[in-house]
Amino acid sequence: MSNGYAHAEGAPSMHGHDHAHHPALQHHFSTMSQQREAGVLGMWVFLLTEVLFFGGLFITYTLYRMWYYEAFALASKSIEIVPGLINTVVLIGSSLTMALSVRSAQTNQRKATVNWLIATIILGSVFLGIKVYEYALKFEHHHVPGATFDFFGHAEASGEGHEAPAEGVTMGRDQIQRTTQIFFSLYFVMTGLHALHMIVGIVILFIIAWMAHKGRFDSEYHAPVEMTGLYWHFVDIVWIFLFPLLYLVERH
Amino acid sequence: MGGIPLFPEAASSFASEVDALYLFIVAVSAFFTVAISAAVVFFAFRYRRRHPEEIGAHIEGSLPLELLWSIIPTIIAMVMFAWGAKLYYEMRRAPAESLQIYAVGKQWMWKFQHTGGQREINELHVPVGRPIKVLVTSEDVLHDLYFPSFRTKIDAIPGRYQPLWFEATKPGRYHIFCAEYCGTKHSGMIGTVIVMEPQQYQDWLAGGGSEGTMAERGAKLFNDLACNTCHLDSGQGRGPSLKDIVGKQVELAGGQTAIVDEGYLRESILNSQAKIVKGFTPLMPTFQGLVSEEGLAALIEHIKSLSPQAAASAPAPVPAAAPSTSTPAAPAQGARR
Amino acid sequence: MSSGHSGVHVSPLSTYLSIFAALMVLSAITVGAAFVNLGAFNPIVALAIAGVKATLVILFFMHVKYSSRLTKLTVVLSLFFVAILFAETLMDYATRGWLNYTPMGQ
Amino acid sequence: METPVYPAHNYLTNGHGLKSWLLTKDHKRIAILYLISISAFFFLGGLFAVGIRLELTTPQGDLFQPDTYNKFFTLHGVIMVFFFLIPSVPAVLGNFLIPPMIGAKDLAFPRINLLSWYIYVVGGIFTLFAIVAGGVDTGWTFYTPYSAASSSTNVVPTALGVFISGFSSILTGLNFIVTIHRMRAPGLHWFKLPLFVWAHYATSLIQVLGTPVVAITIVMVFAERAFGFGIFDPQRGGDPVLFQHLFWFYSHPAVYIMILPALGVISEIVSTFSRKRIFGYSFVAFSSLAIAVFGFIVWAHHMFVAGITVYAAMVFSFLSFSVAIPSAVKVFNWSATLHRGSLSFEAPMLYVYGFFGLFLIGGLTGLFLATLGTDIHLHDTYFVVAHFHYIMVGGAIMGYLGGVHFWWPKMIGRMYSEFWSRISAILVFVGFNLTFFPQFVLGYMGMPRRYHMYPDEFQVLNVLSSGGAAVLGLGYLLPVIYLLYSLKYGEVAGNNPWGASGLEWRTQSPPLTENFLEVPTDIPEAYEYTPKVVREAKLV
Repeated sequence: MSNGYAHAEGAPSMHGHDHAHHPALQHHFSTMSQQREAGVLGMWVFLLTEVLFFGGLFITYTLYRMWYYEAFALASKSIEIVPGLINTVVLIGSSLTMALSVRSAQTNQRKATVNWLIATIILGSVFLGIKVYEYALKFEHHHVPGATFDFFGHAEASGEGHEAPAEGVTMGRDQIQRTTQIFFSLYFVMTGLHALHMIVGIVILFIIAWMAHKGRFDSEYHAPVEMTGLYWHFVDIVWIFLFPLLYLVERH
Repeated sequence: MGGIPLFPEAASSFASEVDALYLFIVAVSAFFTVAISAAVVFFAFRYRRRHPEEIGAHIEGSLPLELLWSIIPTIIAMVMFAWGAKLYYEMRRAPAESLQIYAVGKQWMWKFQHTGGQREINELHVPVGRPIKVLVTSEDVLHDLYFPSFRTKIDAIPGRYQPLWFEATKPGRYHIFCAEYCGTKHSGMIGTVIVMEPQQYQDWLAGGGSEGTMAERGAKLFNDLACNTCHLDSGQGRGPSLKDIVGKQVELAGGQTAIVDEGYLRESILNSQAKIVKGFTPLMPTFQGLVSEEGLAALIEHIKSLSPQAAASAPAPVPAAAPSTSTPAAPAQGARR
Repeated sequence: MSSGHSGVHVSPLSTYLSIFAALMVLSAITVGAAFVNLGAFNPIVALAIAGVKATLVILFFMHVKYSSRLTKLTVVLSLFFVAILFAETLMDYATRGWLNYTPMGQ
Repeated sequence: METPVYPAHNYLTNGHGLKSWLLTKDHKRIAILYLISISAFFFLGGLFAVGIRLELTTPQGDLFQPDTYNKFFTLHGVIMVFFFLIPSVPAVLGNFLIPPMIGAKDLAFPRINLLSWYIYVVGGIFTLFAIVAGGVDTGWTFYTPYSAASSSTNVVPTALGVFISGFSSILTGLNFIVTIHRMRAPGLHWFKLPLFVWAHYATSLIQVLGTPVVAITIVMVFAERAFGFGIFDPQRGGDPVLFQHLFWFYSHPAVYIMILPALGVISEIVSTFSRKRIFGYSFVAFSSLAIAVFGFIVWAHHMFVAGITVYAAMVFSFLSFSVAIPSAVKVFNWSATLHRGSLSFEAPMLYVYGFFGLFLIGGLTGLFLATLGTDIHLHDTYFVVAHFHYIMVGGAIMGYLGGVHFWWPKMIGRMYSEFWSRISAILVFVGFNLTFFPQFVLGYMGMPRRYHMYPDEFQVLNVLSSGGAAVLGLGYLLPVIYLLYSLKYGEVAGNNPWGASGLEWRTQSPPLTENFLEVPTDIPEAYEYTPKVVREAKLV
């Protein structure tokens, strides 16, 4: 959707309007500020939708975490913390570069805008790369829900035996087998949808960077950069919650 | 019965109460429908346009009127709520002396088991004038056990027991429906509940149950599945003694407590490690998939028979709508008790 | 929000950098706290920190601090409806088992 | 009375050929695209209803196979809910009328508006594919575990279709919210807005807040069915009741997506045909918002027998009554508006009168279902079927048809046959009551819904219902004929054939692409009827 919007905003006005108007002003708006405020509000309403979208996942997570706390703790422990932590740093870093890109656009620094956008794209790609690595590990360990799921498969093969129930764990093997699968189902749905949002975001960033490079934006008209920023920050916020919920259920 | 019947047979202790509440709401609805329709039709005649240039009176509104027609409906609604909630509470709390029956929904039939050992499919025999509690579950998808003449129903959810109770007041044959869509032959998943005079019911009971009571069958299963090798009455076995536990509160390994009822027993058999009694190691295998719903009910009846005084005097066991098959005690629950 | 030539608030560079630093520190604290046994407080601490981080991002990176009342309202509205979803769903699950056996002794 | 002239330049003549329609950004043309596509889905959904009613004339279930019947009611529900009712009033009438009503040239995001139509079409194609591939039999509610594990039909394409069309609904809502906030003509403040706009604002809120939750729920069912994830599967420790919570968090408010815009239409028509300001304007306006917000806190009244706790049931029952009050307030205010009005009874007003009767019965029968004691008996019986048809067909479609008749002259610039339109309004009203009133009785008698066969004693009422459905079908087909006929042969309507006071009537019919030559600046209070307004409408 942002994509469509970005196009709409970037298209030069097709109607012969007064020359006093900014070239990016669309015919059905009367001023640039009306156009900008409409765009920003639209983006916020879209984010409102996104919050509820992830809200449905978070309530599901909350319920099953209450029910199957031990399984969640065990499964969470099986996830490597380091890639998750690196990704947290990378993503927050990309939020910073995104914010700086918006700032550059506001202050009419074309070159800096483009550079910060490219930095954001790179950091976003690094995040996805690490995510791919993590997913690959999950496949290797048979931690992907479905027919091949086996929570203990990897540990036993490699003799690590991290499945040996720690003290206080009262669940047996079958029970763990069944309920960790719920954790991993949620893990994949949550991180998968988050990654999907990242991919969409990166595509939009490419388009925006291209437009910035072409000099479409100035201090008066940079709403597309601003709105992409809002979207990107939102994706960052989702990760800020996902990280402790998925990686840090019980580490002590 | 001439003409079109408007009510199903009222054959349970709360059928007439539900009908009374229904008629009350019908009366309220009819009053408002008639009053508003009459007003609207009257205005249509009284204020019809008489010449093309005529316009309506300029009226902004009236705060007193707005308050009036907000507050009065609110009061009426609260009466409905309170009446309905009270009735619902009664419908969801089975009396202690209820006769227990197990019902299993399955695509596409209802299977009933009496504690005396009688098993029926799509037919249910019950005595008149005695509260009957039905523990309902499902083997596959959602179903819903519905007795229109008793004005009650409940969803059958795989993996847990849902309670339903009624007291039939009139001998006769009444419909059993499945009221939750369950696939191809949903509309064929119907049956008959046969309400009998107590004497007839005794005769019927005497005729069936050749395999012994549920508790007896459960006892046999208890041996067949080798439950008895660990669950010794002495308490010296590898598993806790099951004597006199029903209705008791047990302390769990995690520090929480649980009340032993049908829901707990069901969970402990199917997912033995969900709630381990304190002091025992989780050695018991899970019986998920190894024991049928009927067998499970028989086992539970057997275990209940080991707690004779609980069966006699326990308050109404309206079982938990416990979270499904394998729920460790949710912190909130443990903390509250 | 004023209109006309770039009526938007431009935050100084230092704001962004200090917010970034704060986010990094908070991330470190989250991980650190996870390895300390705080009992029931572990998830509370983790979520509280995540909440603070999210708030920082919303207020400064997303400029909500300098935005119109309508934008602020939108943010609050989204949280309000998520709260409804959580509160009412959990109300059902939290009351499960309330009608169990009364323990024999009581 | 001078004869109006059909304007040579208007949005219909601005560009010819298929491409000018498929690539249009004009909200009015997009509204027409929606009108055509939702009408197609309406009659497709209606076809399935015909199958259902035919089957139910006999108790034995001897016309179709049970599986066929199950697919019929599922597809009837899926198509009518997601592809007709949810887009109906907003996407057609709202799309067409909100910009002129607020003095704007277009919606805030014209391209997104077009995009949302394409998304709708893609969602529709997935669903049509599911039909062609053999149908789907889960019921429109997609309850797990049946949908996730048991059904062997095309659940995935149908669910995807619903998921995709959800985004169309979200984008329409988003567009309306921004438009109403940011595109109003100078001087047009909130309390001068037509109640139609208020109703759409409330509807849009539900669309953007509720739809994403059902979207994520569908994603989880999809993951369960397609990849073997087990989130709602009781065999793997999941909870099917959680699915119902999430599903109804959207699908209960969705009922208000369907009815609220129709309530907005009613306000416009009542005011116009009584030439009078709506009684208690601000109460009617705020009641729309109240319905939208309260709609979100009552969802589990669909689940009173589904395994929620006694306590949760009581809270949800209590809250459910809160929706009844603003609905009642609206009905009382409309009735009061008629008092001392100058009433006339052209077709749109006849639809409104029909609406009054049906919406009253529909709303009041909701009380039986909010009340715990009676809902246990009535849940999932034909009583529920009758109740929501009274609201969603009686209320929403009467409002929709009333609105189409009311604004048809504005949209097309021509009048339809007054005689036939009145006949159709009466047929729909009579047919509707014949079809669905018997179902209340059937429901209390205990006939469960989604039954292919039924015990003999229910036959008389079912035959009555099927007979009524025939009349109702005729009532729905008739407008197609005379409205299509009017496209070419109808009398030229003129700017304001009803003498209405809204801004949209100040421009020509059909309007220019940009709606107004000059954006109006002298905006009066809403529903200001003076002799001058009527005279300027050139009705005299």
